[in-house]
Amino acid sequence: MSTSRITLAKGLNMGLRKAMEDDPKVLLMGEDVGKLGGVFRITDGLQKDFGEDRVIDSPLAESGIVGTAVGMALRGYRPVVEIQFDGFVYPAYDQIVCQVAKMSYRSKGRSPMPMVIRIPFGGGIGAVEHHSESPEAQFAHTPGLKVVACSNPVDGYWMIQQAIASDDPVIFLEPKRQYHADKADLDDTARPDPLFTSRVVRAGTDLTVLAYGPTVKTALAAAEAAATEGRSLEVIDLRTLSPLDMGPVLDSVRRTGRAVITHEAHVNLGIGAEVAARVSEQCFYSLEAPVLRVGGFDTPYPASRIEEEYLPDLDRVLDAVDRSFEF
Amino acid sequence: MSTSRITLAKGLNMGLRKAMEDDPKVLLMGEDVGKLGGVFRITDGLQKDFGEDRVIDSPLAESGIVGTAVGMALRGYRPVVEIQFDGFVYPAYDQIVCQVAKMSYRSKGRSPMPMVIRIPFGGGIGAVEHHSESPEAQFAHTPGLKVVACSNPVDGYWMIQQAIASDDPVIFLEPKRQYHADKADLDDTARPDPLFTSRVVRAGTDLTVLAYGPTVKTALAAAEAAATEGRSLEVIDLRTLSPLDMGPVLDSVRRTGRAVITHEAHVNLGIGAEVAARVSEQCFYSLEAPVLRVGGFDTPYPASRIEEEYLPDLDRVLDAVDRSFEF
Amino acid sequence: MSPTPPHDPSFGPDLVEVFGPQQTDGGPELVQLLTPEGERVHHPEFDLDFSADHLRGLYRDMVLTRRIDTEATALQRHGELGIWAQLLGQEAAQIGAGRALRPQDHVFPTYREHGVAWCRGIDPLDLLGLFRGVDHGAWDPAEKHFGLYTIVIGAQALHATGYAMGMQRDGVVGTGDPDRDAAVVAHFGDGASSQGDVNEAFIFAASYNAPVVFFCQNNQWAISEPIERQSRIPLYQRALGFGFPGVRVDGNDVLATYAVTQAALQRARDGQGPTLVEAYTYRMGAHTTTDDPTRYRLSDDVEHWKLKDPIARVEVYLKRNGLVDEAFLADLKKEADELGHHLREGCKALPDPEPGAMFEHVYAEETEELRVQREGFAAYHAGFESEGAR
Amino acid sequence: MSPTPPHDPSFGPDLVEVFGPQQTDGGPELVQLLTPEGERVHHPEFDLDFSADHLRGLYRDMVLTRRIDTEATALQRHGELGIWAQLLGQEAAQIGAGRALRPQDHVFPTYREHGVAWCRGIDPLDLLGLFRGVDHGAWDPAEKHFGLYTIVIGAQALHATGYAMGMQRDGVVGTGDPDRDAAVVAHFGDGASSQGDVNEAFIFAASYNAPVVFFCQNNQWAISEPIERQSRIPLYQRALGFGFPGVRVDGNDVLATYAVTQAALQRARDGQGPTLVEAYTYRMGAHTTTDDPTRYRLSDDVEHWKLKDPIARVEVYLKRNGLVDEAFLADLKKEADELGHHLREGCKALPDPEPGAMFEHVYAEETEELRVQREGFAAYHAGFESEGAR
Ligand SMILES: Cc1ncc(C[n+]2csc(CCOP(=O)(O)OP(=O)(O)O)c2C)c(N)n1
Ligand SMILES: Cc1ncc(C[n+]2csc(CCOP(=O)(O)OP(=O)(O)O)c2C)c(N)n1
Ligand SMILES: [Mg+2]
Ligand SMILES: [Mg+2]
Repeated sequence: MSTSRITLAKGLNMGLRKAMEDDPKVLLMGEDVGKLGGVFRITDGLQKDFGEDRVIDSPLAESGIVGTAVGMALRGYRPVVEIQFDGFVYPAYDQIVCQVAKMSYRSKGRSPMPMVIRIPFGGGIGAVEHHSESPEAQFAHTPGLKVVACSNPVDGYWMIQQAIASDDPVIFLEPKRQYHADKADLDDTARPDPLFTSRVVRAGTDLTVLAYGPTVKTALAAAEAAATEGRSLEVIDLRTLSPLDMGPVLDSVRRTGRAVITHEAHVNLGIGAEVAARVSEQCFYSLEAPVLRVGGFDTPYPASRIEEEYLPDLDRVLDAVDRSFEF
Repeated sequence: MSTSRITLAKGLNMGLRKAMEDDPKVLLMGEDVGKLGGVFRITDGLQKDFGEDRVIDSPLAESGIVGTAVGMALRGYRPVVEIQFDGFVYPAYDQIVCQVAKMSYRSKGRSPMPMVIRIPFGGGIGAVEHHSESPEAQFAHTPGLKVVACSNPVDGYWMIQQAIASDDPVIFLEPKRQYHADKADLDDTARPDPLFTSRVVRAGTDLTVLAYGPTVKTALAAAEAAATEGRSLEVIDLRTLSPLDMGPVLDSVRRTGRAVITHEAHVNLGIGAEVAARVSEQCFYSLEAPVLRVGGFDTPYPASRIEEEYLPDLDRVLDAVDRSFEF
Repeated sequence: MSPTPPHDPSFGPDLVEVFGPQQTDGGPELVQLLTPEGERVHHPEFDLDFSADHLRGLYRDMVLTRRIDTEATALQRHGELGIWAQLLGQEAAQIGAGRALRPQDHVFPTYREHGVAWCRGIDPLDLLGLFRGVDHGAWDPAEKHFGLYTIVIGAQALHATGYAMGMQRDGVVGTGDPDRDAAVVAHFGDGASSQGDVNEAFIFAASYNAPVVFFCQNNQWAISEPIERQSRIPLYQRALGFGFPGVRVDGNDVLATYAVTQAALQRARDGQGPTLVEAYTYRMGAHTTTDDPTRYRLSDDVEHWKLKDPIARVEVYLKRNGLVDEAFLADLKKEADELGHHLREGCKALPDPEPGAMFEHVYAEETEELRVQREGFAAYHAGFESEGAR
Repeated sequence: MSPTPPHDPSFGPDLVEVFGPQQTDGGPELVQLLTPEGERVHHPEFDLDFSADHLRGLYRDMVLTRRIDTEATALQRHGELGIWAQLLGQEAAQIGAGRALRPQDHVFPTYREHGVAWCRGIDPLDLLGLFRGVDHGAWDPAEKHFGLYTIVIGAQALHATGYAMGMQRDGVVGTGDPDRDAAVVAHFGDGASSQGDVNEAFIFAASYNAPVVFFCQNNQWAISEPIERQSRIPLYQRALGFGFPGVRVDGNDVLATYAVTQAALQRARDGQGPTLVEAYTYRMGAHTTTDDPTRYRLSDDVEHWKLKDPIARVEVYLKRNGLVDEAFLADLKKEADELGHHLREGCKALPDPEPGAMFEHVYAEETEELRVQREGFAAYHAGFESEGAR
């Protein structure tokens, strides 16, 4: 086909449509995904075109949604579940952690769980409490789940299709504040990177900045700003959080000797902790400074009028870069 | 009073009894905590002595237990909730993470949550699936919760009382395979260490082993074995997982230059990740080797006949010690 | 081993009678004391004599509540609030429920209970902070006997039940002393009735006979999903399966809602346990100010419900019976205007929190690590300010 | 603003009738076809003609199921199993439910459904692995149309509902073709009825009219907690509040359980939606082999229920009506002994998994990081073995 200029929301919508066209076993399910097209309109128009049997408005119960999706997967379907907001995934946590994650293992592979759980995540949209959470570390700590985060429209289009095609359950994180933000050119004849890979999105030599989801944009902006001060930052979009694709990360840090990782989730036991632990172990002799972490503070998500102070931003990333160079 | 020789189960039982005697607002609640005294008998005899209004057998619903406990705490009570097994805390996860953890914050301190959630955790008892989990990292990642783990009978007695006295919600982890294992002398006139502190349980000079809950015993055994080979390991019982009490840890690692941390939870994003990240940052110039982690593998908990291969043991700890010295 | 049976027994009529079609007008079981046309009707179980003062009071409450709602909606349109959850059309349900409370009763609201908050004496300005993004609720729940708005659907139903269990332990249930006996109201919506937590609350409340009234405003919609997605039978009947009574009341009839809630509360205070009250009403506005209901519902339905306006019927009744005069109405208008002014000016003046406030009250006892983060942030911030922006 | 009402309306009798006392013998609503004394009785809704073959078959199933249970219990006592969940007393409930299935139906069991597993053709030896600790279930759920045992209470009720929704989408519901139309059975206990997941399953099943039979074995106990803690009214009535039928059947009566389940399944296969079947029975043994019921229940109760033994009544009926002879009984005894032998020998021979097996099937597509861990473990293990123990 051809090139189109799309938002992340559009990319996801197109990707879902493509996956549903390609495989009649793909079903969507969630609150308000039907006529409304979801509160973010990611499923816009899909119920109209694929019918109520394939785009299923559910009762208001997240455990029910994921639990019935488990049953549908056992029957041979490939359910794609939408959690309306990050903060509302927790009622489904038991089903995700004890059932979805373990089904392949306990059945010795006889009952795979090809399920995608889409979660709009992160802050920055001025929302009330429970609408700006970053729950990824909790899922990444759970063997049996795979966890990915897209950061841009083109990845949105490809990654959602790849996640649906995967025979493993995938927690699919979508940076909600990017949904309708920037546009990018999609060439839908291109060959996408494999799903579970990280990607260097800006080359650099002095320090490696690691990011995913909403903070990729922040990291790129920081690199841009640092360049004006003569510092060359390499930026890696992790894309996959479990498994981590450490190859590009280790390569980069071995070259730069310094790393900063940034995410919106709380620093304490966030993805940054794991990355820091691994980099520290595997680049022990290359590191000129410890891996520094810039994340949400270890407080509940604050009232939205001060969320910009809470969220990692360009300045806090640059501050960490400075601190790294002070070692 | 006087000295008695007690198991961990007995220490917890005595501690609960003492807390209930001291404060009429303390209530116990959970499945089978009444006549049965809990499946591990930790609440043995308490309903008989304090009545059904204070030791409450609940319907079979963990979200219901924690959710109603929130209401009781708002009414001025100090509920102590028993989760029957680690793997069954997840139905209550939403209430814990979204309600218990955030109540003080969102109410600007007007509605504190003095609640203790007791969780028998960890493996090694030959149980079927969902009975040997180590969910601590997920709670430690949640601001607003405090998370502690006891490792021995005397700590069990004191720590449960301190947790109940705390005005903050405390996830209280009890290493179930130690419940009826070793005995220790309790002097109930002693002055216990504060709750949120780590403790050096064996002094050493060559390498620091960090552990908590069930792995403290493993770490001590490893230190004993290493001593015969002429290696002096310092062992720290972390006791508190959120907050972490880094003081004794950093002191120790700055002296020894090497650290190994061991827990039963999955290595990926386990407590060890956070400790490794912090130690790497704060002891950057003292470390002679990266912090090495010995934990449960990143698989679901396996069938119990091979759980001993899954769990960190003396040999795997010593192997990590060897690897540390190879750096 | 599995022979075909000689005949296929089917389930008798008593097993399927619950499958009645959804009654569009609430059905015969709807408790009503004032018709949409403003006619006072009577009910064999739930009836009350309302004094003129009482009626005027309820009317005033509804008028002012609607004003709060329209002002807040406008404030959102003007960018002063991030979002607003309108209650348009649900005034009677909330005022009826709110005024049936005694001071010692305790309420657990959702994000839409502005009318109940009004009855609890909360300055409506205090409701705006959450929607403006300056706090998560500005009142003291213990002082006002009114919890913070709960956004996670259904969670508060369990809190309410636990709180009611606390009341039982405090000996304030069934003593016969009207100033002592207390009960709890748990508010939630039709959509919330599907959440595990709400159903578990039913179980705990029934099991412990807790003094709690489950007050469900069935406004027919959970965002874009109609009530039929949540239940194929009238919601009030859910309670029967858990072993306690359910009542469907006309939620657009403030008198009936008052009477039914009052009775349910008294039952709870007396130690007779929980009740489910289904206030049958309609969400006249959007789910919130960010919602666009034209995508999923017919304007015809909305028009139909306009005829059942909860305020208009009381007004008709009051006027027809000479219970209000021009002076009363003029005073009320003035009071509403002042309230509007208070909200508009007050909202704009609501201060943003200090950035450092985000570190406060995470714990009753701050941790050392959080202190370090807080101080680090303060230092960073200070340095940043002295340095100027990069 | 809140005047005292002139009279306190109370809730009418129709609102409280559900508060009947728990009927100790299951109450008049109990569907029964064979009394504890072995007398065949009839029921207006649920009745069937059972052929002699069918009756003998059900009897044989129960006898062998009980044998499985006693053998496994003994194996646990001898240290061959870590734990065992006995079904003693629940044979009729399980065989009745299990034999009502057609091959294309699908079952979601708890940890106690050994009798249903038997009906699904699963080698009982395959049930032991979970309890011995060598696996989490050895059969292929898709092949046997029987899920793995679910230990997290209630979780499987949702899986069953979703599976049934899948059947709807596959067009195997309501076609009228008996070999095609299919349904699902979700098993759970009385305690499980309190879990949010089970109640959400009711909601989803009702909302989508899913072909699922919720089969609740009310064995009166959830470990140490009596049924009264979970529900103050008969459990089957729970369904009515969700808008689908509930039936209480004598769970110690294999004929009645068969008939009721069969009817409920047919209803589901026909596209008429879910049913809750409450099989009223009793847990004659301990919760599991690690439980000590003397701490919390009276032996009198157990004695009382012994008189209702599910196997004895069929035996009496068969003998009284000359439907079994000595040869049949001797054959059955031999068959049971062989089964016992098979279990004892088989269990001891069950191999422990290879340690490395713990890394298998975590994912359909193994991750690079897990491969590294697996290989690291293998190398460590190999090195360790060549080195000898420290
Ligand atoms: C657990 C959870 N899931 C999803 C949401 C998102 N959400 C907010 S309001 C709402 C609909 C609520 O409907 P209802 O209970 O009928 O109350 P109403 O808004 O009509 O007053 C949804 C799905 C939420 N707040 N919490
Ligand atoms: C979510 C969860 N909570 C607690 C447990 C522990 N547990 C195992 S069986 C059981 C009682 C179950 O009672 P019931 O549902 O009546 O089934 P029964 O054992 O009587 O067959 C409990 C509490 C569990 N397995 N899962
Ligand atoms: Mg609604
Ligand atoms: Mg039971």
